Parts: sequence; structure tokens; C-alpha cells
Amino acid sequence: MARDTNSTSTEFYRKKNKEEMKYQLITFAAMIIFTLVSFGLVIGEYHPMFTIPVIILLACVQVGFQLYYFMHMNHKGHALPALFLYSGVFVAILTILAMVTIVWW
Amino acid sequence: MSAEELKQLKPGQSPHEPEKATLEGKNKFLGFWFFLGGETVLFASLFGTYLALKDSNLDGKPAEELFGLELVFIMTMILLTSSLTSVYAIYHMKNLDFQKMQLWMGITVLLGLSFLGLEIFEFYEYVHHDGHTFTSSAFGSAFYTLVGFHGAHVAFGLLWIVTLIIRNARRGLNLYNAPKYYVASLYWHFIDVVWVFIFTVVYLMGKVG
Amino acid sequence: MKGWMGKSRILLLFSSLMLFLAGCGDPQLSALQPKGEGADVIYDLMMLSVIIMVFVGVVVMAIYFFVLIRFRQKKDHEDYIPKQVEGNKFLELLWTVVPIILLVVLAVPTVQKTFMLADTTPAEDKKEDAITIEVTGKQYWWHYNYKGQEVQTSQDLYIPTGERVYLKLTAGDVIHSFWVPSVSGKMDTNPGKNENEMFLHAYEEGVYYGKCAEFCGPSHSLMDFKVIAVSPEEFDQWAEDMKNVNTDATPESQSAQEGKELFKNKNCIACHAIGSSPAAVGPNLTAFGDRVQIAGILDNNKENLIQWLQHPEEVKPGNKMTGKYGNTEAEVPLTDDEASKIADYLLQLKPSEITPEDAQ
Amino acid sequence: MSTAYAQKNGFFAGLWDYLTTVDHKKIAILYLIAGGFFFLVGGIEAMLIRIQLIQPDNEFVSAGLYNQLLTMHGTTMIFLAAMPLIFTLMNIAVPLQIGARDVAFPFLNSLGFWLFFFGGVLLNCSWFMGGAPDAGWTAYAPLSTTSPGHGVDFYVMGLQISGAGTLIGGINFLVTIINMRAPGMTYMRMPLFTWSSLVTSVLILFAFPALTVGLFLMMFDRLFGANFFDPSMGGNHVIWEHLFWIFGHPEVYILVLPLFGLFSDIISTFSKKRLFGYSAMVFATVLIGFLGFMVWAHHMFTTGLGPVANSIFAIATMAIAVPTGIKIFNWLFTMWGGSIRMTVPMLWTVAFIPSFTLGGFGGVMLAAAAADYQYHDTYFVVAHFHYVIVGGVVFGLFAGLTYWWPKMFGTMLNEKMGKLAFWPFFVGFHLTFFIQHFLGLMGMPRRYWKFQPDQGLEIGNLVSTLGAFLMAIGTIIFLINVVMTTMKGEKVSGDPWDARTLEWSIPSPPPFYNFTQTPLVRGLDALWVEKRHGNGKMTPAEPLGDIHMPNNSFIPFMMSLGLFIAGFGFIYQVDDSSFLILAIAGMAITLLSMFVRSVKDDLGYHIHKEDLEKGAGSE
Ligand code: HEA
Ligand code: HEA
Ligand SMILES: [Cu+2]
Repeated sequence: MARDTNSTSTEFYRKKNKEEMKYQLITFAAMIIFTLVSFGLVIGEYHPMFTIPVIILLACVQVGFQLYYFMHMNHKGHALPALFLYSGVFVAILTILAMVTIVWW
Repeated sequence: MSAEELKQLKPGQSPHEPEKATLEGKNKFLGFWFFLGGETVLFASLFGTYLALKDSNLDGKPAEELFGLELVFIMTMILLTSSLTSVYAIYHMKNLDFQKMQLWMGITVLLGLSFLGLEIFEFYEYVHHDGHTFTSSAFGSAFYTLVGFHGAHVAFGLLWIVTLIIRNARRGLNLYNAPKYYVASLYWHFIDVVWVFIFTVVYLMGKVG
Repeated sequence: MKGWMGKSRILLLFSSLMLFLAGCGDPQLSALQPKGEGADVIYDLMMLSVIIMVFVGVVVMAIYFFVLIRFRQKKDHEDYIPKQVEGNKFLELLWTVVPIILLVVLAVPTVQKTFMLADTTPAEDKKEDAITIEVTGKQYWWHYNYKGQEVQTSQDLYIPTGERVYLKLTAGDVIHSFWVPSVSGKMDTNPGKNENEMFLHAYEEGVYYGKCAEFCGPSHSLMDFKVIAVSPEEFDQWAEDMKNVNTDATPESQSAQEGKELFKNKNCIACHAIGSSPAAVGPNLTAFGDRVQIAGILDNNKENLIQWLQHPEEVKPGNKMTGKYGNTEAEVPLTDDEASKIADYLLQLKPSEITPEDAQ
Repeated sequence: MSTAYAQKNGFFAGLWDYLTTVDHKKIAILYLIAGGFFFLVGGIEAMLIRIQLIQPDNEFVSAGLYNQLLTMHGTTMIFLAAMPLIFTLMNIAVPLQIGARDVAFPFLNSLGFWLFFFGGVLLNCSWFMGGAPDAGWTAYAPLSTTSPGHGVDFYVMGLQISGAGTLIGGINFLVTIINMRAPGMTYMRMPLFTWSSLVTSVLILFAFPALTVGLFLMMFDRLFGANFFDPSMGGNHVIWEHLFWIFGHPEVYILVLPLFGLFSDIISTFSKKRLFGYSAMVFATVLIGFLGFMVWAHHMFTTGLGPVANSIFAIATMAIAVPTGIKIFNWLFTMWGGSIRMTVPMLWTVAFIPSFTLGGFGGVMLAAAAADYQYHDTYFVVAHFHYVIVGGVVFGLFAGLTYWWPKMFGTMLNEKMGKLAFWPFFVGFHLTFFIQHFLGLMGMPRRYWKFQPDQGLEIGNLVSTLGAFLMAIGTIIFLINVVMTTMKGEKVSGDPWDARTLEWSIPSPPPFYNFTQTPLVRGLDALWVEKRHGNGKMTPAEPLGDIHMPNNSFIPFMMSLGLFIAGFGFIYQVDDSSFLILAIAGMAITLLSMFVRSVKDDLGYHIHKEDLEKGAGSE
């Protein structure tokens, strides 16, 4: 392993990590807000045809934040994880779709 | 390489991505992501089953009457926060700052424990106050199985992280254990991802009816 | 090597054997000799798919044999290095596109017929008098409830020829599947809320064999039933007779009269109804004397019936009757005498003039 | 530690070595022994089935026993014979074909094997503990959930444990193929066997979780009073059907794809030509894998899903014929213009092409939803899937074992005997299964303990049974061949077939570290490239240096043993809750083993350069 003790490079990464941490915090704030909105919509008893799609959408976006920021899928070197995750999501959607449509008739 | 792997890493040194500095680390990283892909299908099967059976409550209380949102809200906040604290842990790992990493991992564990405690309390209430049990109807079976599977994941994650914290407390961060911490944090985030869908699909949608 | 010649000879042998066999099959059972609308429609689809398969098969086998004969390594050519071909755009496109076309040719009628067979609402002008029958599969027998007619039977299903009869299928315990190969394809009977629908439409009169096609326990292979297609007039008469059956009629012979008493006293009546009554624990025995077969599989005669009454487990392992009647302590629940009398009683239950004999 | 690779002698040392090994070549042999054993067990069950059906109204076995036999035959063959034998081939060939020293996770490799092994043993224990599962390999609820006794419980626990092993194996091969390739071994230079192993592993990864969940639900229903599949408690058995087939259909491609890859390698080798349409073959493999996830409901056409769902799934299913056809034609055109050597592996391969095609035709006929109302659950289906499974998978396994036998054991299976085993098996196979298409159409449902006399089904069943005996003869000749070859023990060179891929560039059997120096790959068919354009040897990609090796470990065995014990506990706690202690003890053994694994550093050891020069480990 090349051992690089070059301090400027270390500084550079420190800064970069810090920068990233800022985004993580923003992400977190967004996630909290989404959650509040979701709960709010349900407590506010809006029409289910409106509430349900919106809270599902919010959940998806929130999960996207988790994946891309918290789990670093926005970093490079994550092409394969993304490919496999989305393949899993594909099978997951098929499964759930089947379970809600062709189980009862 | 092996002895080298155990050499303690200190702030200010390289590499800046200690979790992926060795081939073993890279393998672990990739393998674990693939595992999460499989877990996605696993939870999808559970969600699907739950959605198919959620109205099969027979004479028991339907979801609207059963669920209370306060507790779920608190649990959600706790788990979301624990996701952030584990991000902090990995942030410090990347700066090779072992002590801070351990600290944040420790906070994550505490939050996880309180989440688990609340979940157990919630189940207890359902069983003893609402007669909503695992065997009372298909809805009960599906509910406890889905949420319980998530709970079991939380419990396993806690055991795992605690083991890591204790095992490495003395010897600090090195190239051998960095991938382990990293992967554990991925696992923790994934648990959070699943919870986001649980509170949305099970509780919120259950409440909406 | 001469292996390849050997192989083609075997194939030849096969195909001739197959052709011979294909003609066979019991006409009352075989899906290859359709006697009803469903089976007919499906038979056409089958033949279309066979034609496509034969076409593709001939192409594949032609190339196959040519390659194997022509390109075997020749003696003294061990060092010959063939040209290393990477591929061929045109050929590859060809064997992608042609199968797609062939599959479309198959897919269109498939979809069409799938929808056609699923169409279980009677046509407007037939709505009033369309016959609807609730079919219930149970381990290991079948129950039929003619809706709106107050007629319930088991095992032998009477239907009129020349029209669609609509079935609503459910199961009482595990999944079964209702299959009358020469009249129509099969449909599962699900326990619980998932009721299925299909129709039967027999072109000609006849007794058609039906089988359970979904694994349902030890006697799955013995859960046979019959569909008896009679002319519409005969069917109407049958339904009329069944409706007006006098369940209290006193049997003629002494032995049958005693049998009737035994039928009550030995607990048979707890499970079996005589006369129109809802699906009970055991088959409805109203027209038992006219059954084509006993328990679905034994020829209908007294000897077999006594065998069944005394040793049901030997006839149909795992059936739900064993141990529920007669002297449950004894090795044989009914004595020879008792069994004989009950048999006499059951065999004279012939409430209708319309019998399987009329279905010729 | 540095002496770890010194030769150990004696039977117990040898046994211990195999119990603790993490070497992919030894694990391959373990899979071979266990999978081969279960194949014989499944084969004997098949023979008993066929003997029972030799004549109408036969009383050779009882109804209950017949149902156990057919269930165990299907389950054993699929999960305990075909899958592990495929893992044999993947373990022996994949790391060698990509120029790796081992798989990515040697420890997990061993764990995967032992989980499979103990799961299989648990399942088969049912025979001696009150009866085997009897609800079919598909275990449809409520028949399975209400089946008396513990048979189905063994099914659930056994498959759960061995399924976990398979999943682990799948992830392992994924990472191995992606991360461990030698320099120059790009994706588009990978041998087709490696490619198809990659795709198969993806299928395993996404298909097995559905089975895992299904089995959990069934376990909860049977053992802990849950109501997933009980209609009277609001449950729905269709959920099981979906979960089982969401797993089950990809599973059949998991079975056949690796062998498609193998056949590609074999055809190319014995035709002395590169594979025709390599990139199309890769594309077709991926496409089959992808489509494989969208067709599961073709097993449920008669369940009652309705015409819309049936039509969609019918069309999706038919689509799979296209990539499969691409493969068939590419194989034919690889042979076209080649110089074909009819060795035993090639013989099985050549026999596979028409056999599988016929099976595929049967598949497409089944895919026509309306027509499936006649075929479903009859011997037509039995004929279809044995044509694709025996004609594809079993032929492939015979081909692959013969082909890689020298790589595994350094000895060559006798060619004459090989052909002698082939012919009865091949003829018997067609005799057994071709006629079953007609039996089905003539009204014989599957899973029938007895068929009635005078319904025109006699001749067909008799012929079918006679054919099965021929297959048994073929199998026995193959076994004799194995025994004789092993006894003779004639060593062969590293490249006895004059082959094209990397695994043939090293000695047979390879030293335990595989490649003394990692090879540099310069093209598709790496060894062939060197044979034609170089000196016939691989160029090293690195200077001679120390090699890092993983340590052996007994932990995988213990972890699996723990689950095995816990399995009994879970099954029997229904009768007597004190068995819960067994369940807890078993789980404790497993968790403790995991704990030990995670706190004990496992750094492996090094083989030193000097020892390598002296030829350490190469036998
Ligand atoms: C290795 C295993 C394997 C493979 C590869 C396949 C391959 C296929 N299978 Fe099969 N199948 C099984 C194993 C397999 N199957 C098993 C085990 C069952 C029963 C399970 C149970 O119930 O117990 C089953 C059951 C089964 C059913 C359900 C039947 C029923 O229960 O009613 C169906 C229905 O669509 C089906 C379809 C297909 C199709 C379309 C293919 C296709 O992939 C085939 C494609 C191949 C070809 C078509 C041949 C080559 C192509 C050409 C030469 C090109 C040109 C061709 C045309 C234009 C047609 N299979
Ligand atoms: C990999 C999968 C696989 C394989 C290889 C086979 C191989 C065979 N199968 Fe089977 N089969 C299935 C998977 C497989 N099968 C499945 C999934 C089912 C469905 C189960 C269900 O419905 O739930 C099924 C069902 C099935 C049935 C239908 C049963 C029924 O519906 O009632 C039949 C009937 O003929 C049958 C026959 C055979 C035969 C004759 C072989 C032959 O090819 C076997 C050849 C092998 C041998 C003959 C072994 C010979 C060994 C010896 C002679 C031992 C020597 C002994 C020593 C040295 C100790 N199989
Ligand atoms: Cu399938």
C-alpha cells in the first residue's frame, strides 16, 4: 500500500469530508421534514387518494436520500452496487405488484 | 500484507478510504451491497404479503383503530437520527479519527436500543390491550412478521456493532477492521430504509385506511 | 462412428410409435379427441403450436445432422485448424427475427382463446335460463349445487348437451382442480374466497371422465368423477325428478328397508344427505343407485359397495369417512350383514328415469 | 503458520483437512461427493416411482409412501443434487477460468457448503423420523400446512438451511467474478461458463429471498400458529404460490444457465473454433436471466388469476424462446466449419442440443395459457421439465464432470466406458420421457399414485418405466468408470483436451494456490491465444512473489451444525415445548461460532517465494 503522508493531500480530503458532511446534514433535515409532512398529511385527514400517493412518493425520495448521501451511492465506484440495488428493486416491485393485484379475486 | 493490515491508523495519515484499501475490503464492500440487493427482495416479499393480508383482521380491530401515531413518530425520529449518527461515525473513520468514530457508533447503538425498547412496548400494548396477536388473524401474522423481521434486523445490527466497538476498543482503527465498520454502517442505513417504508406503508397507510 | 445412424433410427422408431399411440387414448378421457367446446378450442391451439414446433424442429435438426456429419474431424486431419469465425450479423438477425415472428403467430390466438375461455357471463338472450352449478372439491369427492334449481348431487355431474353450463368452483379443504379433458381444460378449486369460474359445453351425449388435477393428498389419484351429458329434454326431466325426490319413500325389499334404518343408526346420515341439501361432510347419495362408479373408481355393484363400506381405507387411503360410522371400536365398522343391507338400500336409490345409460 | 501448507498424512488428518478446508477445489470435491450421493438417492426414489407406475392399480408402494417419494424425489433432485453439482463445477472452474487464487470469500464458500450439507441431511432425516414431506416439491398450501406429522416441517427447515447456503454461495461467486479477475481478463473475454455463472449468481441473489420468506411463513403457520395460508383465519394460499414461483421459475434457469455456459466452452473446445457470436451469447444469457423474473405465473395459469394476467405472463414466457434459440443456433454454427472431436463431454453436449430443444418446445406449448388448461398438472408437464432438466442439466453435469475430471483429480475418465454409460442413459431418457407427453394429453394427471386400468394409459407407462431402467444402467456404468479410474490413478497432463481456457494452463490437479504467478490475459480463450500466437504458455502478469493464503477453519461446520440442531428443536417443540431448549442450544452454537469468527482475526498466511521456487504444494 502506498503510504502517502503528504499533509496537503490529507488536508484536502479532510476538507472534502467536511464539505460532504454539510450535505449529509442538509439531507437529514430534509428527511425529517418529509417525515413531518407525511405524518401531518395523515393526521390532517386529507383525502386518501391524495395522501397515499404523496406519502409513498415522500418515502421514496427520503430513501433515495439515504441511499445516495448516507450510503454514498453518489460517490464513484458505486456503479455495481447501484446496478444490483436497482435489480433488487425491480424484482421487489414485481413481487409487490403481484401481491396487491393477483392474490384476491 | 497481513501484518500491515493490523497497523493502527492515526489522523493525518492515508488512506482516506480505509474501508476500500485492501482487496478484502473491496470484496466485502461489494459483497455486502449485493447482499442488500437480496434483502430488498426479502423485504419486498414481506411487504407484499402484508399488503395482501392487511384487511384480513377477522373480528379483531382494523389497522385504523389499532395504530397510534405518537409512538411510531417517536420511533421514526429515533431511527432516523441514529442513521445520522452512524454517518458521523463513518465521517470520522474517513478522517482516521478512531475515538470519535467509536463515540458516534456508541450513540447509534443507544438510539437503536431505545427504538427496540419502544417497539417491544408497542407490541406488548397490542397484545395485552387490543388482543391483536400473532395468531389472532392473518393480519396479525403478517403484521408481526413484517415488523418483527425489521426488529430482528435491528437487534442483530446492535449485537454486531457492539461486538465491533468492544473488540476494537483497544487496538484502534486499521485496514483490517475499517471495512467491518463501514459495512456495519451500511447495514444500519438499510435498516432505516426499510423502516421508512414500514412507517409509511404499515402505519400511515393503515391509519388512512 | 456409426452412433449417429443408430440415433436417427431410434428417432424414427419413436415417431412411428408415437403416431400409433396418438390415435389411441380413451375417447372418454383424452384431450386429443375433443368432445366439447373448451377442449376443441384448445386442441386447435395445440395443433398450431405443434406445427410451429415441427417447423423449427426440422430446421434445427437439418442443420444439426449436416454439421455433425460434415464437420467431424477427419483422419489425418488432427492438426487442421479451422477458421476462427467471430459471428455473422445476417444469420444472427435471422434467427432472432424469425422466432419472434413465429411466436407472435402463436401469441395472438393464445391471448384470444385465453379471453374466450374466461368469458363466463352468459350471452344476453341466454341469461334467464343459463345453468349455473356450484362445484365444491373435497378430499376426495365432488359436490354440485345447481343454482336456483334446488338440486344438489355429488360425483356424477349431469349437464345438457349443446349449451354452455357455467361452473363456480371452490374447495372445502385443500386445493383441487376440476378437469374433464375431453370436454374442457381444467380449473383449480380454491379454498376460501377465491372462487373460480369456467364453462362446460359438451357437443355430444356421453359419459366423460373427470379427474382431480391438483395434488390433494393420498387419494389424489382416486378422486375421479363423471360428467354425464344428456339431451336438454332429458336433462330437464332429470332435474325435475331430482327436485321431486321423495326422501321418505320406503324401499321395496325388506333388506333395503332395514338398510335404511341402519343408515340412520350407524351414523351414516350424519355426513351423507339424501335429497337436496347443502354440501355436507360426505357426498350426497340421492341418486346413488345410478352412479357410474362407486367412490369414483369402483364398478357400481353390490360386491364393490360392501368392500367400500367395510374397508374404505383400502379403497381410498386417507378418506374422511374411515372411523366415523358403525362400530368404531371394531376392526370392521359394519358386519357383513349390515353392510349388505345398507348396500341394498343405497343401490335402490334411483330417483330419476334419466341414468348414465341415456347418455349414449 | 508458515508450515500450514506442509503435507499432512493419515486418514484423520485428511478428514480434518476436508472438514476445515476453504480451498475452492476441495470444496468442489465436497459438493461432488454430497451432490452425487443425493443424486443417487433421488434416482432411487425415481426408480421406485416408476416401478409403482409400471402397471395400472399397482400396489408396490402405499399411497402415503408414494407421495413422500415423489416429493422427496423432486426436492432432492433440485436442491440437493442438481444445485450442489452445479456448485461443484462452478467451484472447480470459475476461479481457475478467471486466473484467481481462490474465491473472494473462502470462508463463506465453506460455510455455504456446510449449510447446504446439513440442510440436506436434515431434510432426509425425515425418512427415519416418522415420514418424509408429502405435499409435492412445490408444497402448495393448505395441503402442506395441514399435512399431518412432521414431514413438511423437515421440508421447511431443511430447505431454509440449505437455501441460506446457496445464497451465500451466489454472493461469493458474484464478488469473485467481479473483483478477482486476472489482469487482461475483461468482461468480454470471460469464458462463457464464467459468464453464465455470474448471471446464475445474480438469479440466486434475487430469487432465493422469496423462497426464504415463503418458508418462514410456512414455518410460522405450521409451527407457531400463524395464519398466512389458512382461509378460515383470513389467510390466502395464493401468496404461497406466488412466493414459491417467484423463486421457482428463476430457479430453473439457475439450474440450466451454468450448463449452457459449459456447453459453449465444450463445443468451442472440441470444434477447435472460437464460439460463434460470443457477444450475442453473453447478451442472450443476461436476457434469459432478466426475463426469467417476469414469467413465474405461467405455473399458475389454472389458479384463476384471470385472462389479463394469464395473457401477460404467457407472452413474457414465450419471449424466452428467442434468446434460447439464439443460443441453440450459435452452438450449431460454432460446430459449422469446425473440426469436431467426439469425446465423451462432446457426446453429452451433442445429445443435449436436440433433447433440450424438444424440452423447450414443450415449454413454449405450455406457455400458451389457454392450452395449458389441458397440460397443467399432467404428465405433459412432467415430460417437459425432465426434458429440459435431464436433457439440459443432467447431460450437462455428466459432460462437465467428465470434462473437468482431470482438473479435479488429475486422472482421466475412461472414454470407452464413458460412451458405454452414455448410450443407455440417452436412449433410456427418451424412452422414459417422450411418451409422457402423450400420457398427459391422454388424461393422466401428475402426482398420481395409481392410474386406472382400461383408460389407454398402460403401454405408455410401461415404456416409460423400462426407459428409467436404462437410465439406471447408464448411471451405474458411469459410477463404475469413476471407481476404476480412481483405482488406476493414471496421471494426465495439465491440458489433456487441448483446450482453450485458462484453467488448462496449470497442472492437473492444480497446486493449492492455483497460479504460481497471476497470468496476463491477452484475449478471448486466453490459452488458445498463447497457443496460436505465443509459446503455448501464459505470460505472468507479476514477478514471482509471496502468496497470501486464507487459513482453514472449523467454524463453518460448527455454525451449520448449530442450525441443524436448532432445526430439530423448532420441529419438535410443537409436540413438547422442552424441545425449545434444543432450538436455543442450536442457535447458541451458531451465534457463538459467528461471534468467535468476528472477534478472532483471521489474517491467513504466506507461502514464501523461496518455497514456490522449490515447488511447494504442487503434487
Ligand atoms: C432447467 C429447467 C427448465 C427450463 C430451462 C425450462 C424452460 C422453459 N419452460 Fe419450464 N418448467 C420447469 C423447468 C424448466 N423449464 C419445471 C421444473 C417445471 C415444472 C415445475 C413443477 O410444476 O413442478 C416447468 C414448468 C413450466 C411451465 C408450467 C407448466 C404447468 O405447470 O402447467 C411452463 C409454462 O409456460 C414452462 C415453460 C417453459 C418455457 C417457455 C421455457 C423456455 O425457456 C424454453 C426455451 C427453449 C426453446 C423454445 C428451445 C430452443 C429455441 C429455438 C430452437 C428457437 C425457436 C423456437 C421457437 C420459435 C418456439 N415450464
Ligand atoms: C434435477 C431434477 C430431476 C431429475 C434429474 C429427475 C430425474 C428423474 N425423474 Fe423426476 N422429478 C423432478 C426432478 C427431477 N427428476 C421434479 C422436480 C419432479 C416433481 C416432483 C413433484 O411433483 O413434486 C419430478 C417428478 C417425477 C415424476 C412424476 C411423479 C409424479 O408426478 O407422480 C417421475 C415419473 O416418472 C419422475 C421420474 C424421473 C426419472 C425416471 C428420472 C431419472 O432421470 C433418474 C435417473 C437416475 C437414476 C436412475 C439413478 C440411478 C441410481 C442407481 C440405480 C443407484 C445405484 C445405487 C448405488 C450405487 C447405491 N420424476
Ligand atoms: Cu417456469
